[in-house]
Amino acid sequence: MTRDFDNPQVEIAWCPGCGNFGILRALKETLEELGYKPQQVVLVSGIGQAAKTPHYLKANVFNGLHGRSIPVAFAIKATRPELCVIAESGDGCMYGEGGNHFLHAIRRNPDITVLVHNNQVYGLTKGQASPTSEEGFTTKAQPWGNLAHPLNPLSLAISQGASFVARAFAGDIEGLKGILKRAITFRGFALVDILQPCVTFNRVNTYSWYQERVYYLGDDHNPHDQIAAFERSLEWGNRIPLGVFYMNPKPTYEEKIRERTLRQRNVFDTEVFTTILQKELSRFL
Amino acid sequence: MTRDFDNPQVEIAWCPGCGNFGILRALKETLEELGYKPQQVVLVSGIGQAAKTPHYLKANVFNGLHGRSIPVAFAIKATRPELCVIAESGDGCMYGEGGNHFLHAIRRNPDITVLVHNNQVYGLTKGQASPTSEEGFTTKAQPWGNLAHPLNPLSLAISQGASFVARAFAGDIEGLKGILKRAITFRGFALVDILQPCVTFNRVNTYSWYQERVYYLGDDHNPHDQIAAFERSLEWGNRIPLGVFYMNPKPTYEEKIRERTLRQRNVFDTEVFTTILQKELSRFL
Amino acid sequence: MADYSMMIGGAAGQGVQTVSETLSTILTRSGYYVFSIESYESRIRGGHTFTLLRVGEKQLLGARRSLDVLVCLNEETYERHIHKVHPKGIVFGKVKDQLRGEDIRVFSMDFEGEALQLGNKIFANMVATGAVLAILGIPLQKAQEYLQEAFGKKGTEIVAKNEEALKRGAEIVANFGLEGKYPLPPYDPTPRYLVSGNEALGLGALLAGCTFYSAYPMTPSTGILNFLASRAQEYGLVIEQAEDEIAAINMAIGASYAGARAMTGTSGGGFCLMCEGLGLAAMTETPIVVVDAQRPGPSTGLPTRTAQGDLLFVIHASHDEFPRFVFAPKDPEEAVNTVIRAFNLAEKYQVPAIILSDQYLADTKWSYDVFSVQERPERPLLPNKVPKPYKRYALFPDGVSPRLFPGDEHLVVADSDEHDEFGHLTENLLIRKAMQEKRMKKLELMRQEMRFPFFIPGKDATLLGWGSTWGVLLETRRELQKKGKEIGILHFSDLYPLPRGLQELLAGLPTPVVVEHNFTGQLAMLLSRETLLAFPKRICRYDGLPFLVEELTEKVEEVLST
Amino acid sequence: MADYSMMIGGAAGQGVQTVSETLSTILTRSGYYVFSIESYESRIRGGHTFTLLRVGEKQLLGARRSLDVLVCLNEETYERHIHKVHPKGIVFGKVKDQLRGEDIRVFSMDFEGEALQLGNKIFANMVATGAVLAILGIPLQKAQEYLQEAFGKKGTEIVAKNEEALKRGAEIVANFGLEGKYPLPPYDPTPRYLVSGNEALGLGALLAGCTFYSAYPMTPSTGILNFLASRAQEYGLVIEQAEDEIAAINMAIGASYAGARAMTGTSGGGFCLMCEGLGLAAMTETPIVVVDAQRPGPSTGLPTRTAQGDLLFVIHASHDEFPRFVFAPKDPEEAVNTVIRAFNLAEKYQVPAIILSDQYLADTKWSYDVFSVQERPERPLLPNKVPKPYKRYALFPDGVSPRLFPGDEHLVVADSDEHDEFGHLTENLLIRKAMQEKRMKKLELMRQEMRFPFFIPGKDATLLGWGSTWGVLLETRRELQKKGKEIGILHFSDLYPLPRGLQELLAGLPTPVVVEHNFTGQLAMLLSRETLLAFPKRICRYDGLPFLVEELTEKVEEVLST
Ligand SMILES: Cc1ncc(C[n+]2csc(CCOP(=O)(O)OP(=O)(O)O)c2C)c(N)n1
Ligand SMILES: Cc1ncc(C[n+]2csc(CCOP(=O)(O)OP(=O)(O)O)c2C)c(N)n1
Ligand code: SF4
Ligand code: SF4
Ligand SMILES: [Mg+2]
Ligand SMILES: [Mg+2]
Repeated sequence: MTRDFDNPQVEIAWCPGCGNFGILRALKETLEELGYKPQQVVLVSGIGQAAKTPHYLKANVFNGLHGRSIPVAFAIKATRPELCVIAESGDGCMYGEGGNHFLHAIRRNPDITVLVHNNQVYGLTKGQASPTSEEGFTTKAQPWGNLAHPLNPLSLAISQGASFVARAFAGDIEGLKGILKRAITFRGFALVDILQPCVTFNRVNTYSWYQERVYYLGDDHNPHDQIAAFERSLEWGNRIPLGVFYMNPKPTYEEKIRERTLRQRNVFDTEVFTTILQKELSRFL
Repeated sequence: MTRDFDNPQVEIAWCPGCGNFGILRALKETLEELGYKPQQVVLVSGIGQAAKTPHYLKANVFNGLHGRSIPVAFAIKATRPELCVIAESGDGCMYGEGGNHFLHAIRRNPDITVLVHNNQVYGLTKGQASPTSEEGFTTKAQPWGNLAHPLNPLSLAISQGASFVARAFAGDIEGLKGILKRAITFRGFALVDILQPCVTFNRVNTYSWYQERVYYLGDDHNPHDQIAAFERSLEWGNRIPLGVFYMNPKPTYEEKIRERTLRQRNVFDTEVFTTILQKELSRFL
Repeated sequence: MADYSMMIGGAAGQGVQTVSETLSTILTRSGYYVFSIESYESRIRGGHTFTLLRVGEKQLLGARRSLDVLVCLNEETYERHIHKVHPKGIVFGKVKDQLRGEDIRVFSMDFEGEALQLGNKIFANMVATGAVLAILGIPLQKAQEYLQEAFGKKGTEIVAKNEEALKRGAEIVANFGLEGKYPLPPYDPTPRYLVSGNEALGLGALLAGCTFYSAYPMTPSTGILNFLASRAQEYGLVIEQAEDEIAAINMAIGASYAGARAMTGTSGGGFCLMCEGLGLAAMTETPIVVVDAQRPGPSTGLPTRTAQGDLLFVIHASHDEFPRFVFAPKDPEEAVNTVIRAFNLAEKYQVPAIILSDQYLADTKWSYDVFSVQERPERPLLPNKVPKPYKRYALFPDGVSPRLFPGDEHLVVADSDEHDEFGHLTENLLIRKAMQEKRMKKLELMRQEMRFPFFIPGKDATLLGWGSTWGVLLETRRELQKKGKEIGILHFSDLYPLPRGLQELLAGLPTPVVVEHNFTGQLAMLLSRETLLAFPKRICRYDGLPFLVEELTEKVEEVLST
Repeated sequence: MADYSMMIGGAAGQGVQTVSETLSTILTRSGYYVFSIESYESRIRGGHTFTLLRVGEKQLLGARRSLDVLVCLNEETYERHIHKVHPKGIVFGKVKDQLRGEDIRVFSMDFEGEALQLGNKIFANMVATGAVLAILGIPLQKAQEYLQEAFGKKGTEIVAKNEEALKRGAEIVANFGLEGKYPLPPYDPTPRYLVSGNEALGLGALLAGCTFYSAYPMTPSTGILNFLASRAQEYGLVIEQAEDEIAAINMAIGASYAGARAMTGTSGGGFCLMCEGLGLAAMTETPIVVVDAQRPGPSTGLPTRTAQGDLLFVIHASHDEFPRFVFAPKDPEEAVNTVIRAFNLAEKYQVPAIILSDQYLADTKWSYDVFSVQERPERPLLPNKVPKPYKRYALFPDGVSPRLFPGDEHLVVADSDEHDEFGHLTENLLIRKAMQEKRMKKLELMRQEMRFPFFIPGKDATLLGWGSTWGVLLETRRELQKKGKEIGILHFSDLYPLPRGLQELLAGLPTPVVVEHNFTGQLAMLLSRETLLAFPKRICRYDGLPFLVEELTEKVEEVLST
């Protein structure tokens, strides 16, 4: 039983049976088991069903704009590198509206964890196709079936040399926890794309649909081999691999600026202020 | 000598020696040699030095917002599939501000050509790091050197199964033309990332820097093999491959909606209007 | 005269909207007028959701707070709304105490239990529907027709079960002796239309000849996307769900440049992201129509509630200055006409047109005897013969240049930078000056197209409003009339540019009271700037709910007494 | 009293800015006042670019059109500007005809030829610089010091060559007999500061304790990014070039939430993209400072020109309503102070603060005897002891709740949705109402922080302006004083919310004339709405160039005579 991260005050607004419950539980237990205190954790989200998650546990929360969790998380981490910063949102939020931030965050390699509740649908807005919806997926907004090819977030992240790339399944909480632990403790940008059944709007990718297909990458997979990781990331259909696809440890953004930021001065101190003012003004002489 | 696409009225505002001149020439000659008339071509661009290109030849032009050429080009093509639609802009425009559109356009597979003048720098705004700038690249905005890992546009496009992915070099006009021809005639989303020396702001990736490194993919490369294409796309350093990395022909967006759009009705005709009005109103009874 | 207010409440997922949808349709088809507003939360299951459904013999323009019938699909509904039931009202469903007050009659009905007996609790909503119909004394025949239509493709068994549920509901009501307790007059065979704002905005686009709609889903605008998507195959529309709102508006602009009539729709947060595109449409003089379906903010705010907080924002949105149209239709009927007009005017002046909707307009269903679509789509004729090379931005005296589409004889050049007459970018500041004047001078011509506000004089006071509040203003006026007050109304649907001549009109109004769904009174500010008059009396509601007739009536009385 | 106007013009890439930079610095260090404005195009090489450099014995607040010296690095400069040279003026460089009019003296000087003799045409700009210095009779000593500073790290040879070039320019001037033709009084040893608007905005941020700046490059705001980047290593600032403006503002908000003082800067098009983020800052009550460096639009418009077209946009930007501050500093000195003040006030009220700059303010260099930074960074004390669980949005009477940062004892919860006192999202509409009232009530307190406009009475008329036009208004006033007119000035740096008491002041002003760099007169509109007064007399410039003293003087005379 988790304790610290439970937040009984807030009523959970998800549909009964939603895959999000499993993710919430796994996340709470993971943080607890990793020994974090809620005070050390900041959960940053966008807007959507998944994006409500941070409210449902005890932690610092920044529930921002649809699509914009990553830049907020990046800046929090850059400002307070001692905090554990997790950006968490839905597939529409992270890969649709927020696609550009996702792409460029990989390049910066901040030490944040990005959890995507990938239900392959826009849940909160009642079931439109999301970037990861299957081709042909029909909805009220796409009665003719989704015309676009689904985005492959793992391939994308691996293609840009992201430092940690994994996939998990909300239906296997222990497996998910294992992956979350590795992602959160990994130093650098860590993506966990979590397959999450939406029992209300996604009648294609259901629990059983996933269950029939998912399997864990075995020891034969070398997560340090970018090509192999890429190849495995393309696997989607009758068999869907879970696990850590790729690891590419490298200096984080915060490490790169650490030395610099040590030079911060307290300008709220009058003396410091005056010194800097004098020095700076003299440069304009 | 090209003729039809020359536009002598407009003064070219690029720096002497800029790699853009080669791209402009190659594009004009390619269009001419492919037998297009300027009237059949729409050039869509964003903002930046590269984005000025459409003004320098004779064609239909939509020079829109920084980063937003692709959605405009997509819609023009969807509306007028008989036109040859080319989106053309700089690396900052296409991969920075416009990164999300780039990503999602691949998924839709419209039959447009995307030409990126990749000078690995923000030219028009005077030399900041762009998404493709090398790590450590120093500028006035990054005096400590670019901290981010450069984006690899080819790997990205290949990772999402883009239908046509190529790289060319502005310093080899004939080679560039060859690739442009294939890209423009290819049915589907076609990316050509064009290495373009910026003689003013990029003192790292100069003509000679590129010249020393570039080579063309040979016959041994199978552009239908996604893994092989991906592997080659990661090559960047002492040797930089040019050519068509990947081809993945599939139905285009316009093909998918063609049948539907044939059903368009002329509501400006009073009779048609009245018929539709009656029919629709009866649905609200 | 029969005029009943009913509320059906429950948790999201319990089928409140199905009850409302079914009842509204059946009642309209049975010859009565319906006015139904939807109240829901930003979640898919659970929470609290309700429909406020008014039915009567005359056209209804607003909802009332005081309830004749309260249908509780869950106990929370009872707790939250029991105090709104007026004396002699009827409450049934999941109720808490059987007796409440002296007159209110409370009946416990186990919809779900009854439904389970039919095999599935999903039929609970039809049990409730049947009960309501029985209370109103409506024969079940129309309802059966409707069930066939609505569930036919799910198979005869489903239809039959639903019918049974309906009957069961009616039976229980009969057993309680409530049948026909709120009787409606006999069936009136006039066909009657039942239309919501979102449907109307979509229908307007369809009738305007809009063939390209790009949008990113956002409550409360998504209904427009759904409507147009439902018609796309039939009429050959290109409907594209964009990756974000920036793409959505840029797509619409591209399509318009290429020759289509193009529209996009969103809510405030998405409109924020479209500001830059709005300026692009203005600079390239590419007509587009943008619907902003308002909801309370700032920021994500209350996604499923209503507001009128974006008026001044959309009038000034995007940097620097350019002309645009801003409309706020007063009801679904006007919404259809407004969209057609917006397209015509946007194209005539080659400017963007913005339509302000809101959650209240979007989701509310109105019924009409005559649903009059007077506007006709009109495209400015393409200029017959233009000199070569074609000057897309030729400096014509009225600021409107000949607009051609690419792909024909002439080359069409458009640029977001300042440009010369050909459309090529320029740094010539004399041309800049001429171009800014060209664009801005259209504003005066546009002003002449704008219609005067809807005006009913009234000696005791005048209610000023805009957009979706029109109906409730009218109902409030009637209410106050009963109390002997002569209240006038001045209601704006055409908001920017404002027509000339308002100063004279407004200066003479007895006691203007501005009524808005926002905090600061944005219409008042706009009118002050335009007329230099003060509007100190304001009724502002900003909790996300729409004005209801009695509440607004009370507020007006309050304001007038101070 | 010595007061000369000089123009150095050429193609981009010819070094106009180097000449201007060098001259401005040397002249300031030599004890004179400089005022220099930059005019350039959106390209890197070619086209036409110039600096308008005024030098004198007294502080200068604006540029003049009439030129004493015109330095032509290319012939185009001559053609474009020769008519601005006043009788008895001097023209030299690449000129077209040797004689022009009776008095203007035109001297052909081959800067590039001279430079080539020194080994590289790059030195042409120093030849020109030397020539100007000689005309002003400035000894070359300060210039040599400066060359050492500026080119020292490129090696002694480069310094020597530049020195030679300088001398060569002076020599040629001497040969023409022009040395000391426009003499300046003897060297005044007072140290004097030379500061541009962008430098000032950056310096202000540094002094305000801003440690996080995220931006996407955009003219004319990029100078702020460059300034702060140049100080980042020294002071430990986090400076991040974002992938787009949306990321930029969201990063700033994230940093502020986490405890930093954070700022972002952009121009109108980028501000469009930030609208949604602005609302996020408002809803989460996260203070940030946003600089909008205005340029002419709509859309991409004229990237390198000036405008004041965004005032009403930024006041209303983002959907629904929330309080914000809007400032427009009048000069670089005020800019430094404004940024500090903006941070203090943004934090005090937990709201976003917007600073309107423009290309004119951004790029123009002003000189000062005393550069007075009176504002001090002040952070509201973190509340000492707050009850647990911590209510980030506790409903305190003034609307300002105790703000803590994450990572300490308490959990900090922020939400873009409407939320309860803890920050958790809510659908409770009573709480919604209370929260909207909480946020909006800050506006009145904020109003009390706003400073009254700078006011000089004048019986003949009053010029009303805002932001960067302050200096030129003052200069124009002096000009008209010489002509016997008593012109007053009312200049606004604090624009939103407007302070109380304006109505009384404005109602009594003799002949108000509103002066703005936009088409419609946005300050006038804002004041009309606030005071219900009309401001029919307006001078609006919207071609992208700033007002120059003589031009504005003429315009004022013209307006007053009608
Ligand atoms: C700028 C903006 N556009 C659109 C929306 C509306 N919106 C809210 S949630 C959502 C999609 C949610 O999908 P996803 O991110 O996959 O989350 P899920 O609900 O499926 O968990 C959208 C489009 C918004 N809030 N803001
Ligand atoms: C919304 C917006 N942000 C920023 C800018 C400023 N801007 C103009 S061009 C440019 C970068 C150009 O770089 P790139 O796209 O690589 O083109 P290049 O000039 O290098 O060819 C930027 C940031 C803009 N015009 N609009
Ligand atoms: S709609 Fe789907 S994602 Fe949202 S709570 Fe329900 S089941 Fe979960
Ligand atoms: S700045 Fe660079 S990209 Fe731009 S024109 Fe000059 S050389 Fe070309
Ligand atoms: Mg989803
Ligand atoms: Mg570039």
